[in-house]
Amino acid sequence: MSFLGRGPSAPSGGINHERVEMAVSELDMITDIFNKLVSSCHTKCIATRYAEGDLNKGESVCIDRCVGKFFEVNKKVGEKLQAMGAAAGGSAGGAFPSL
Amino acid sequence: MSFLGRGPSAPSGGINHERVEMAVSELDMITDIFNKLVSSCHTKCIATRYAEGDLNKGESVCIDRCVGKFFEVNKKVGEKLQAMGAAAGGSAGGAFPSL
Amino acid sequence: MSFLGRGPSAPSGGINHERVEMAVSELDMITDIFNKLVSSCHTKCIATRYAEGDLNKGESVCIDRCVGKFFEVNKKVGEKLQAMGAAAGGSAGGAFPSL
Amino acid sequence: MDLSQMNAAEQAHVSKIIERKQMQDFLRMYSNLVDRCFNACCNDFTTKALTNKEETCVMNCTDKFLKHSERVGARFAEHNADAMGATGGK
Amino acid sequence: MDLSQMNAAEQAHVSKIIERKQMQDFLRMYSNLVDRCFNACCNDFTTKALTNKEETCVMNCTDKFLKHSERVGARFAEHNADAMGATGGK
Amino acid sequence: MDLSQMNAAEQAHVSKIIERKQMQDFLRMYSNLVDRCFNACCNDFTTKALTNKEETCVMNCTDKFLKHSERVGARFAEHNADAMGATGGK
Repeated sequence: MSFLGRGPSAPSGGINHERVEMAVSELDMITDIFNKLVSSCHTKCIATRYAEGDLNKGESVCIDRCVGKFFEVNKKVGEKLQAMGAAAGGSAGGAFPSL
Repeated sequence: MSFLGRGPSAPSGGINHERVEMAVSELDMITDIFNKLVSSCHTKCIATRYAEGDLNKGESVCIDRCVGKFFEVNKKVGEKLQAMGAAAGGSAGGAFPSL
Repeated sequence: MSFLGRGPSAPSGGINHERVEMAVSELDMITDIFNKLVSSCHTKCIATRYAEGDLNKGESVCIDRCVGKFFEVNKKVGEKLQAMGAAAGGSAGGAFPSL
Repeated sequence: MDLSQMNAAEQAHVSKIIERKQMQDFLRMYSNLVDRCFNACCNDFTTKALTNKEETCVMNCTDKFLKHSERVGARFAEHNADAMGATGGK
Repeated sequence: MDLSQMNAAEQAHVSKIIERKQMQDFLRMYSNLVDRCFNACCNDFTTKALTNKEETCVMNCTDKFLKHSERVGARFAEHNADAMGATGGK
Repeated sequence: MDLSQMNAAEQAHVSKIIERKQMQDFLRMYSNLVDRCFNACCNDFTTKALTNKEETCVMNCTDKFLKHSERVGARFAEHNADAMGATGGK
């Protein structure tokens, strides 16, 4: 899932701090998305009576489809934002207040 | 919205790290407040059927009033905390555990 | 609440950055747990009509028991994770995606 | 934010931090948007693929969320300017 | 937290970090408080200004939340001290 | 993540950051787990101590949450790999 482009220049010896920062931002976002996915699919698929500790068949199937649909939604939203010229680095259509 | 006081001394050349940190903390809080505002007003004003992509008249009016009331609440709460001597830098009346 | 082990070596003069980082991580987790506790017990114990500003008797008793049970749950979950060899530093049984 | 009381070095430093934070805010907004629209639109897991109805819902949800954020942002900036003015620009 | 196993330089460094975090925690508590009381008390957007009823609700909500946090904090500290004692002060 | 376009120094630096973040993620997962199972299982505060029923619920909740996270993680990795493949490994 390469949400962000890489920096163009590639110095051979030292550390390109901007590139490292980009990688860390990407990592943070993937972690954030994963945590939201875990939480959303838990709400949608797991019964909260907790009569047993194992996932039953229905819950397992639901999880697989939940993750699949989440990725589809992620793709659709990403394409829409990109089409709006609002993707990585651009302004989000004035969605954020100027500080 | 100047939630935090500024540092008193103003060095001419280098960077006063405390002052920069204060500014960054203020920025973080404004961003945090803005994100909560977006989320709260979305819950209060936007119908989740998503039959169309535009804001209708009722939703638009609701958003304007929602933001207005949020700022009023922010002001009231701020004044109350200040009156309690709990504002920026002071102890929150023992609200946080000593670690 | 010592969730994390301490580093073994103790240098006398300089700063052991790993040890400081561990302490900061522990502090962050305790703060995080405390904030969740405040929020969960508020939901469970405080009536949201807000007819008065003081805690009534029922709310006060509920808060005390809420915190007590939360600590019991924290202990049970901690023991279970430790028994699963998933505690601090170990892999959480594949719970996180490899990035 | 009022950076006018800072010297040039401090302003440059803060600007750089703000720039980085804006990128992070954008990414967080993005993941919130995906999560919000997924939660509002996808509630049927008897099908594997996104249905047409779900896709339309996601597109409208995205559109509406951005317009919502934009409107909240505009009102926020106005109220913020008022609040600044009331305290003498500080 | 138990800082006793750290040397002086480390303790000073951690103390400074804790101080900064307490400021950030206070600010987060503040914005949570505003958001919580706004959500509990303001549900009618047919009026533009805060009604008296809403204002009273917000004041009580703020009061109660601070007293709630204080009580949770006191119990938290007690249980924490017990837990520390049980593991031999480590 | 694709680190292949980085030089050795950058890769080492990022690896160290990832390691630290994994520790923080584990701790956050832990506190989320406690909070989630407490909220789902403890709703009766007429008793002081955890009841047997509550304890069983907490144990099952912990078990199930870990298995859930593991399954989501496995599917996430697969979809991620597909998405990477589709964009030519970048």
